[in-house]
Amino acid sequence: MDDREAAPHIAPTERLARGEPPAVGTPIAAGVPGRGKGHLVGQLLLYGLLLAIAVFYLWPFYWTISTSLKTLPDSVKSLQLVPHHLTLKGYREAFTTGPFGRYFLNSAIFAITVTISNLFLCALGGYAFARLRFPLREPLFMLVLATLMIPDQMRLVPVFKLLADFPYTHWNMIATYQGYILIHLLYATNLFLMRQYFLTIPKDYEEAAKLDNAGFFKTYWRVMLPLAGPALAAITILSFQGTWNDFYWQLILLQDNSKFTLNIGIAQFASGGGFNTNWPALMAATTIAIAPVGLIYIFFQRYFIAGVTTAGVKG
Amino acid sequence: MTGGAAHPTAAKATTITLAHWSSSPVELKGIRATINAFEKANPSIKVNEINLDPYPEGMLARFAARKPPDIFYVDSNVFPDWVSQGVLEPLDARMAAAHMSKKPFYPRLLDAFRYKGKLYGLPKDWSPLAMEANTKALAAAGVAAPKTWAGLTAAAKKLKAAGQPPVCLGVDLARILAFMYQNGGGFLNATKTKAIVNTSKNTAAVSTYINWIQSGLARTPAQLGMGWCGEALGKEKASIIFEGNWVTSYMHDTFPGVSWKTYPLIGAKAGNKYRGNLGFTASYSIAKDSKNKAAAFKMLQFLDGPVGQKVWISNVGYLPARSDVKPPAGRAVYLKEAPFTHPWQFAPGFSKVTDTANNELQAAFEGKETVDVALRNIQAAANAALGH
Amino acid sequence: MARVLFDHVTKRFDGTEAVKDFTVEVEDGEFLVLVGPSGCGKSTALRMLAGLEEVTDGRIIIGERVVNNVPAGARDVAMVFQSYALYPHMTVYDNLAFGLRNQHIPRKEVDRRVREAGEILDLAPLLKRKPKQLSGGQRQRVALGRAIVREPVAFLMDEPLSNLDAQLRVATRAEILKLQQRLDTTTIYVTHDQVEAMTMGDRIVVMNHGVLQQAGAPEELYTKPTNLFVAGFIGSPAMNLVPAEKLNGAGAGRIAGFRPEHVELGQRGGDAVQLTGRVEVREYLGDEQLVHLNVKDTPILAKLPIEERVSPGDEISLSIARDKIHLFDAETGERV
Amino acid sequence: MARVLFDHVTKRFDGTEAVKDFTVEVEDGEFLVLVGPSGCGKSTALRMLAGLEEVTDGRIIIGERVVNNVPAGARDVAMVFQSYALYPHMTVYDNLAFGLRNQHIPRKEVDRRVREAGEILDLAPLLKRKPKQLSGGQRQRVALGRAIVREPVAFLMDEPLSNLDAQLRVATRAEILKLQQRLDTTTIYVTHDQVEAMTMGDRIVVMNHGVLQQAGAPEELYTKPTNLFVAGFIGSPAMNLVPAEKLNGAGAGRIAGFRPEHVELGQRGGDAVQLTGRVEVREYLGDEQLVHLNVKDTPILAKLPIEERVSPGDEISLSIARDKIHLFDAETGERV
Amino acid sequence: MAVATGRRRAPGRFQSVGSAKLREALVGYAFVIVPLAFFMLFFIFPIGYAMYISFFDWGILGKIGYVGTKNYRDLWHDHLFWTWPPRRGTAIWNTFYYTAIVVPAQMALGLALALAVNARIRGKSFFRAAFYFPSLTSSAAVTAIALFILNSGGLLNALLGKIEGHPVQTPWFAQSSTALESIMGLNIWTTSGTMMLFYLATLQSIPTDVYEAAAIDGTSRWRTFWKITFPLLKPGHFFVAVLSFIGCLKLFDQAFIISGGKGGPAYSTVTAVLYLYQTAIFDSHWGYAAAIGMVLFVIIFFFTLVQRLLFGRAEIGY
Ligand SMILES: Nc1ncnc2c1ncn2[C@@H]1O[C@H](COP(=O)(O)OP(=O)(O)OP(=O)(O)O)[C@@H](O)[C@H]1O
Ligand SMILES: Nc1ncnc2c1ncn2[C@@H]1O[C@H](COP(=O)(O)OP(=O)(O)OP(=O)(O)O)[C@@H](O)[C@H]1O
Ligand SMILES: [Mg+2]
Ligand SMILES: [Mg+2]
Repeated sequence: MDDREAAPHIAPTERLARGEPPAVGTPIAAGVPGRGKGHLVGQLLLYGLLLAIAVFYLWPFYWTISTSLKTLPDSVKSLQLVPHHLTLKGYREAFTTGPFGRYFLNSAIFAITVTISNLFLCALGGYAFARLRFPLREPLFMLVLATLMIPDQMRLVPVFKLLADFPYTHWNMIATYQGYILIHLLYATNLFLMRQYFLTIPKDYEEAAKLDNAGFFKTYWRVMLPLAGPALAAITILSFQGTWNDFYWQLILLQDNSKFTLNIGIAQFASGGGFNTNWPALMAATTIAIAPVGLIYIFFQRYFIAGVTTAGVKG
Repeated sequence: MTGGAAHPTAAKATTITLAHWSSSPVELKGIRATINAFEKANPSIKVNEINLDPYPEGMLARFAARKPPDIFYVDSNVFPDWVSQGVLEPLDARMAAAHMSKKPFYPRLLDAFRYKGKLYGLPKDWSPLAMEANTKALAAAGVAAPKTWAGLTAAAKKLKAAGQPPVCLGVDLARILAFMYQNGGGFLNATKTKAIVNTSKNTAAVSTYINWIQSGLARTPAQLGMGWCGEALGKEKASIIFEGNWVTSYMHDTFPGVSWKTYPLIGAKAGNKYRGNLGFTASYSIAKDSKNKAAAFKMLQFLDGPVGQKVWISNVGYLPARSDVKPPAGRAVYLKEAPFTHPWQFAPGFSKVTDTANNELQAAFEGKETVDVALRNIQAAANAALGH
Repeated sequence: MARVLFDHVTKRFDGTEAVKDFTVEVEDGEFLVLVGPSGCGKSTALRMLAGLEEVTDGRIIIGERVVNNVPAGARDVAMVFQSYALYPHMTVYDNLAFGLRNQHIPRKEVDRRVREAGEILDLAPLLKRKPKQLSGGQRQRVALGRAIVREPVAFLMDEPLSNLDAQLRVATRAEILKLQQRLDTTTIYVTHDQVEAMTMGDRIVVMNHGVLQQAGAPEELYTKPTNLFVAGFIGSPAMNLVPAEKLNGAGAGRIAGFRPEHVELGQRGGDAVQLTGRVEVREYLGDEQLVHLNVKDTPILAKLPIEERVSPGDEISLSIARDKIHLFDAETGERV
Repeated sequence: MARVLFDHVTKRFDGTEAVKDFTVEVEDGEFLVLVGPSGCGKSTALRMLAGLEEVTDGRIIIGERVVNNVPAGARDVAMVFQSYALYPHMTVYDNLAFGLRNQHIPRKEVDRRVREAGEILDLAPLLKRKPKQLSGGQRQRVALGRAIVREPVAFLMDEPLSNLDAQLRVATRAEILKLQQRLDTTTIYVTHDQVEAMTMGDRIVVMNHGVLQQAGAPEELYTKPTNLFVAGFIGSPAMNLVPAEKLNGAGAGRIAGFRPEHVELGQRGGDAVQLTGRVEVREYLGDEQLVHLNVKDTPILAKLPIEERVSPGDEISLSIARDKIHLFDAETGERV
Repeated sequence: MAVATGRRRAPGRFQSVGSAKLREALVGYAFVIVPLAFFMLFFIFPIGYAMYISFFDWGILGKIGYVGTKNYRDLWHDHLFWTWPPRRGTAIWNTFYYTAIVVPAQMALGLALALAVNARIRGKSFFRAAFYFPSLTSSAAVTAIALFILNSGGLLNALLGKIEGHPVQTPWFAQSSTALESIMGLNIWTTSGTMMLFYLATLQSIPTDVYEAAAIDGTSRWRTFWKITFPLLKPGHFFVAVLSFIGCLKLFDQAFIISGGKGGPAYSTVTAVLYLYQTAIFDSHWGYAAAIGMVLFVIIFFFTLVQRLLFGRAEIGY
């Protein structure tokens, strides 16, 4: 993807991230003369439809939580909406039979480390690519952008081999924390996002800092980084969510139970690895897997949507 | 980790790594107890135990990194792949040097770990299939445990008539192949150079098997909403299943309230000629890239010696690989299957062939193609993997 | 405080020459306005002086020092940006103090200077606020404050009023003038608005396409534009520029210029050019009116006293005093 | 072509009353300008007329029809938006034709009308282009074209010139006036720029905070503002408004207003008020000068002929003809 | 006036502009060196490395032998990978079948949701949040939920049973006629929220006054949608199509989880990527897997380009 293509999506991000109301662009429907009659009926119909869809979208999650609090026999009585015998047994079992406590910890370790490294490296790199002048800056940045065109699927074999048994390095990093973290030190989309954001910050600030006798580091640290707050928030969320929800690389690289994450644990459990269809326990594990990102979403929706929209490339 | 007794002589101790899987907490306890016993007997060797899951993938990564564990489990099914890639150490010379006899081992189990005339692993335990049935359900339907295919059909009909749970059958080569053997069929020829899947005997076996499900006399675990047939037996959703010895401890631990019993696996017809079974086994093997082969072999010797086997078996209740070690009580039915048992094993590069086979069998079961076509496709895939 | 000299300064960006051979001397304490249409190189000239752009050719001197190679922070000039460029995450106080702290000025001295600037600009009650809690005019004052606390040798201002609404702009204009009179610091002020330039500058430098067109006091530019460009650019509404022969039938190759306010209705004594034209549109300005005329198919604008009653369609006669008519060479555009 | 009537129209948005009890009649063929500061409700009034907002209270009549409940498309009015609101994905031709096609007008007739409008507005060579291939001025003409092809009973224009640069704005102003004179269609024109209002309108309606302040011809507003708001809003530079007692020592509770252009230097015969003040800042305007004075600590602005030489610091005496002084009640703001 | 020397000078941070420039360049390189090394090592280099591996028979312990283009030739004849004429059950055609259904469905649903949520109604931010919620959950988690709801004794069958009046026990994920289709449903449900967001972003970039102009031009709602909204959404269409398309071609997680990595039942969920995974991780046929990876790379690249051409330049200036 080149600059031009992703550019239109930067605007909403900024708007949203800065807490301004989104641009209008709403086809006029209500409050307009001549649309009065039948307009109430239409409105009600629309509401009904939207509510039905919302139920359809949210019901499975309610069902998950509700099942996680049921007893095993109740869980297979399909139409029991509210748990008749409220129990935390599902959670207990998730933490004992499947070591989901360990998995949770691993998920958190990966997500947090990757987030921190992304914040650090993408902010630095994004700033340099946006603002510092050095020879070959543009070609080097195009190179970074070009990596977005390289599908992870193609990289499976070479990256696995690189981490496992490349001739000179002998990293032996399959099934280690380092291996997974190493290949997620940065997401190109985050770097791109940071650069775009720094580009939108008027040059005036830096120039004012320059006239105020501030050096590069001071300008970066005291002036530019604070200005990039919304973008930092967006990549925090994106990196955390991306890593927390990753399945593909976790499956490939974490070939060891002690490094499993929630996702791999759930997949194993779900596809019969648990040798048992213990639904309450599985739904408990699932609830645990959804909860952190769900909570972040509920509390930081603005940044969340802004980040996702901007970095859409990652999908 | 589980070093157990700490010896003051640890200073000159060699540390070796043992990799294993454990499909249940019981198994994990068993392997740790066995390791403890070994360390007590050999104070100069310390064992670092790693529990790998997923097992084959985890091992492959370690082989690839050239830092494999010194000693580890090898499933009979992946053995051909591994040995053909040269990651396993041959054992014959060391066994000869240590005067370790192969005699006590069941020959069919040993064969499973031989490649080009050399032995690359010693079996640690094994299990054939058997028939497990809910005794109450049988009694309620007034049937005795069936011994033949026809018997099964009749029993299933009576179960159905009596409103009892059905038979549970998985559409899985690891079950159906046993029925193919019962009918005189098979998968590969004796030298493992050619596929013999596409035969009328196999067609008949598969058709019968699938027909049990299609006619509604049997159900698949998926249809029952179960993870596997053992679960169906435990939750009393199935009256008859065909599983291995692992059911015993599972039922004992998870569903102690269910009354059930193990019976010999049925045959195509009456008579030993019509019996056939699949044996699931795994070996202890040593890595070609191991730096501590001597110590690792010492451990292997212990694990597959009478003492090690006894500790292991007494802990997990599996069938010993040595005929000179007494199996746990109540496992006689399984032991008696030994003469009819073929190892669950093919040739190098066959993991995709087993996937193919399962997919083809499923297609035949769903009626998307005939059994003939399915078997022909499996035959082709197998021959392709064999390099034809 | 110091004099500033642009000595044959040229700035080339990749393809374009933004500033060409630009020479201007700014006296110590002078208020100089740089004016010209958008893209003419005003900002570039100012930014070279600030040290934000490199000089391609020529020298820039501040005081006695050639500053071509002196980094921005060490030139001891302060700049007020069009966008103000206040640090949005810092309080007003910190905005003012940031530059001083970077120079490792003692804390007490910083505090004194910030409070003093706050006093001068009426910012005292706002010191704890963040920029987004301020109105446009207040932000503008903070930007000025950030410049004055530095006690620089020169103020550089790049269209500092263009983000204010019309009313506030007029008020702030006067305030900046008063401030500069009080501090007596050399000031270079960039604008593209000729009215602003005319009302503010001690001296005005008109630029076009990177080239200095004319430098002088406002009156000089108004009464004696040296070329067509300055003639058309200075004054509002703009000077009428017509081929000279339309006026007196002679003077081919000349352009005659006269300001709308110098067109009079009716015949006139003295040395004057007489014209007749048809009224096309009349715009009412309160005390005056702007009349769009068609004279021999040439549009001419006249600013007439409100008392003269004219309406669209009227044929009227006009006169222009000859000494109010400027003549320019049609080719070179130079005054003749 | 039709007359338009706002009959006690009120518009409430959630909390605010954007337009309050607004009554205005627009004659058939009249060019009415709605003017007022930002946020005063001009656009809202216009949009109610267009059918883009519902009327909260009162009636709007176009021709003989109460249109409160008539949808926008059926009111037969055309609107020119500030942003032009051209359909970006359609060619100029399709932009013009779109509204006609919606009315199922025969293809030939559509073509004829589009070409005619293209002719009038000089758009003929641009018909195949898309909006983004046009300059600002051309887009503006397309927006006008889209209005005139519809042959509506009224044109509604909401700050149609504010996206053009200063020069183009003046030119287009005249063009719109000519077009309206030619088509003679009732036009309601919204602007916040009082100069634009004064120069264009047959009649001007001044609004503030949603309330009509004064409606009348430009001269009327200039010479007889009915209240303080209109007095301060109309005219540039704005009228001096000072407590009356500062002028003659009497008249408490009154505000006196006089325009800068009516302040004269020196003593003056006739009925006049005499003042003295100190010159603070002098702004040069070419043919005139704006002098900021301090009279008894009250800032006063005077527009003086350029010939009078004054400089900051001078104490000068001034006079204002009494008949140029407007008096307003300090409480109500009404003219007295 | 000897100002320059007379005044106290704050020590200049740099001696001259020249050294400041050099310093800026050095700082710049310092800031980007780690990211660049990272991208070189884990993105650019792997292309060449994968290509190299694909020309070898490559096993657990590394190179076994150079085989030239054999891996590619084998792939051409691999009936599990693809067949001609197209047949369900092969990795490629499963993937394309999935794509052909899911892309249009996601686009249509995403657009419909965006339009609904963009209407002037109260509580639209709640609806937006609700519709997006499934998109932010991990694929493993939603697949687990789907396995639960769609298992033969699950909620869906129970509801269907209520409707049809007799017990329904369809094993949705365990029969080849519905397994992939169930994944389609699952993913249309999960990702439509994302598509909605992108459509919404584009919708909101259409200025309101264009709609107002259309209203004054007397345009019906239907015509407004087809003549104004739909064409003006072009950048959104393009973006969503590419996103959805590439996402579909990469289908893996759900197929892996419901089939335990086997691609069953009856090949119905063998996707291109799953096949690649099996070949590499299960079979240790790294050379062959690398060849599959290269082919996928080319396919994904090719379709991205085609789409770019098909949709033309996706810009609309306002
Ligand atoms: N960084 C740059 N790279 C290339 N060209 C530039 C750069 N900065 C300015 N220019 C060009 O130099 C010329 C002068 O620009 P400058 O910003 O000085 O104009 P200006 O007079 O300040 O105009 P305005 O009134 O619009 O601010 C313009 O043609 C501009 O395009
Ligand atoms: N849709 C709306 N919802 C709520 N308040 C509104 C809405 N539209 C306008 N207003 C309010 O109504 C008042 C009048 O707005 P309007 O747009 O008519 O002002 P205006 O005179 O056109 O100003 P401007 O010159 O800035 O365009 C303002 O206070 C504005 O905030
Ligand atoms: Mg500029
Ligand atoms: Mg408005």
